[in-house]
Amino acid sequence: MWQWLYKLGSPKWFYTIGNRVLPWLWGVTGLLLVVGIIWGLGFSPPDYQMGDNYRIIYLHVPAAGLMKGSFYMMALCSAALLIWKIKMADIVAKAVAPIGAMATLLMLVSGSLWGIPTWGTWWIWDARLTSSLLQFFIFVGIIALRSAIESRDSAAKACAVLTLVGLVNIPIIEYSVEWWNTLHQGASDLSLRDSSANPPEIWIPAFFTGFGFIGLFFIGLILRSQNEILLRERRSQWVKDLLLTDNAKADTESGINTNA
Amino acid sequence: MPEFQFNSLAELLNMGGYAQYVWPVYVFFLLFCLFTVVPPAYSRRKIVKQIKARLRREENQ
Amino acid sequence: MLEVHGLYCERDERILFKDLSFSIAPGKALQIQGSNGSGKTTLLRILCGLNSDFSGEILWQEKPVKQVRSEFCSDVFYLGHAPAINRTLSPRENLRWFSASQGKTGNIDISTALDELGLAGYDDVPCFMMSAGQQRRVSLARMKLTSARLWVMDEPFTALDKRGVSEVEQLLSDFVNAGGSLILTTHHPLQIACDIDVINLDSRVQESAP
Amino acid sequence: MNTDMNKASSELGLLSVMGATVRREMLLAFRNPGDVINPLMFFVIAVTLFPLSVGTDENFLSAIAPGVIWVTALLAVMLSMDSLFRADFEDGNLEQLLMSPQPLYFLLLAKIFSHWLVACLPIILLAPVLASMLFMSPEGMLPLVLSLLLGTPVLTLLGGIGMALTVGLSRSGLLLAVLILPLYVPVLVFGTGVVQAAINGTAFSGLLALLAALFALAVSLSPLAISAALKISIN
Repeated sequence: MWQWLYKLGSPKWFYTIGNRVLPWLWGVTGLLLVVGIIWGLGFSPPDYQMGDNYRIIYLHVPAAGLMKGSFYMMALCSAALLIWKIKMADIVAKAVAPIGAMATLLMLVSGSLWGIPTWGTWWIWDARLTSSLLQFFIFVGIIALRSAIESRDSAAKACAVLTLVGLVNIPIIEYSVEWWNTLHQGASDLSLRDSSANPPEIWIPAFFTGFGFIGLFFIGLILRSQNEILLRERRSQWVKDLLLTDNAKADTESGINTNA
Repeated sequence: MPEFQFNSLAELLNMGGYAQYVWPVYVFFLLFCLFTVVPPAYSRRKIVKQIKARLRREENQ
Repeated sequence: MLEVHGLYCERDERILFKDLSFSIAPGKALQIQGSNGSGKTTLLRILCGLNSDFSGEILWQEKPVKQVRSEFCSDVFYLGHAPAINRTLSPRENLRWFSASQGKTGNIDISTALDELGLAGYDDVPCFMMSAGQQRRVSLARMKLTSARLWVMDEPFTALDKRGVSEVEQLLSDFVNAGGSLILTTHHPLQIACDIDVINLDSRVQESAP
Repeated sequence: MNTDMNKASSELGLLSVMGATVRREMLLAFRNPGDVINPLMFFVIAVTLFPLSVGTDENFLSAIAPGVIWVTALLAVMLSMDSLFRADFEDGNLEQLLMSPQPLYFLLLAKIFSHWLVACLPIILLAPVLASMLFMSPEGMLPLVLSLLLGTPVLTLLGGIGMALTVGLSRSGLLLAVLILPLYVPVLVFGTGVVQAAINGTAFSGLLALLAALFALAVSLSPLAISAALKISIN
């Protein structure tokens, strides 16, 4: 197994594997998302309390999962870069940051839009929303640091250090926000999770959209990483061969250009 | 297979009175999908063009 | 004392040096020559461990530098481009921290060191009132305070007048002949009385990154 | 030279170098008093802005007093971070610090402790005066000082990480805020919690313990991040 993982460390291999996986990923993700959304919007029974407004959770919960998952993946890549000096880890971390930030934004938007009918205002200082807002600021901080440092290698290592510092601080932030929330407002009874009184099958669409989100995440990750690989390896022979063969045939729809 | 919850398209659009909260979220989700896919595809085309231009310059030097 | 094997360093798509190997023994001097931007300073910083963007092996007393970092640092004296002098402090205050890190806490050493660098009486004058040449002498005064056996110097003669250059050259040759080893870069023609090996970074590598 | 003499001298060496570092920083602070006065003045001016803007109604001001004091103290500490590494980076002393044989971990602790003495201690001493200006009730005074005493070192250590990451950049004042402020949230939450609890008469020792825990975590972990970040910025 290690041999396969080791190979992923080489940009050329990552690029070719990416190209091979992408068509499948497109198909599966599209299918999952379409089924999940249609089922969630049209077919699952309305919530006994909130009526159809609860259909927002089919996007809210996967977005929250993606927010967490993308940060842990960035932390993993940062550790790999600092400890084992894997150049590929920085390429992936750089690709994940914007997607994670946008997922957090989606989580915040869906959370506050869900809140309008239930809480009466579009923003309340609910514990989960507030810690997600802080997580969004941390994402923005990492992206800002990467764009502020010119030299690419020190930017990579600096962002890796900041990500790991963020990783240590996030549980502390969540704990302090949780404690602070109980102090000021008491646990909000209508939190997003306790729709337990509903029949279990309302969770089936969330299953589909959840994996659809993960598929979408990896599509974005592979595309962005491939761009970064092309930029960094533009002088290497395999990129020249790859692009010369492209001249020979019409450039296929971007993103699925068949490899050499 | 669970049956369809809404009897007409208008009812679906109205989303039980919560239309102005549910649909914007799904629109934002569409933006999220476009954001994950479109910018990299666009910059891919720009990068490929750049590299090819440089290759051509080096070839006829 | 210090051995370097297969050193490779690339900066902004340009190879500075490739499989560079050399070693420096006690009583030897090594001058790094090269045009501006040929990576002289980068090479010195790599040797001192300040720069880690390289591949290759650096051994100190036959052991990799990373494992023997504190012995290596206590035996190396690095003088960079910047004089490492705080302008609001006086020479004595500037050198006191450095002499403490070398295990010497006495004040007398600092004043004798300053006298030998021609800064007698300037011990307590704030450095911003001194000329660039005098500030460089304060920085060079650390040569007298350090017990390091390997000196790595980046353009030690900048901003020094003719008399200053000859004084420092004399100090360097005394140090090398007394068994120390010296690595330096300079644009002045070097006249120190000991055998000097030369590495010219320009003649080594021309083509850009693979 | 036998090794145990070497070991003894290296222990002595570490303590003497830490002492020399602290003395040097104190001297530096004495020589350019801006590093002491500016954060303090910012703290005072920022606090006076609040009554001017929200009005001088006594109960309202005393209600928001802990939050106002803590937020302005936090911002003052963050703004004072600039004097930590920047001067040494520019004149080359930072390289000498990294090249010194003593472990960087303790040298950084000495440096940050002296920065805390210079920049944060005056703020802590002045906080009760400003709190009483905001009509904060007297039983909140001691907990305010205690929470600041435990909180500001954590702010300085976290700010040190941000400063080490951005020391190589030319104008990075605002970037430091974007990087570090989210990490300041737990200290702010527990710090104001202590004062609020004291004012409401409930027990606040548990929250002080939490602040102390944050302090212990910061003292032990952040020098590692700072030395890693410095080695990257020096590159």
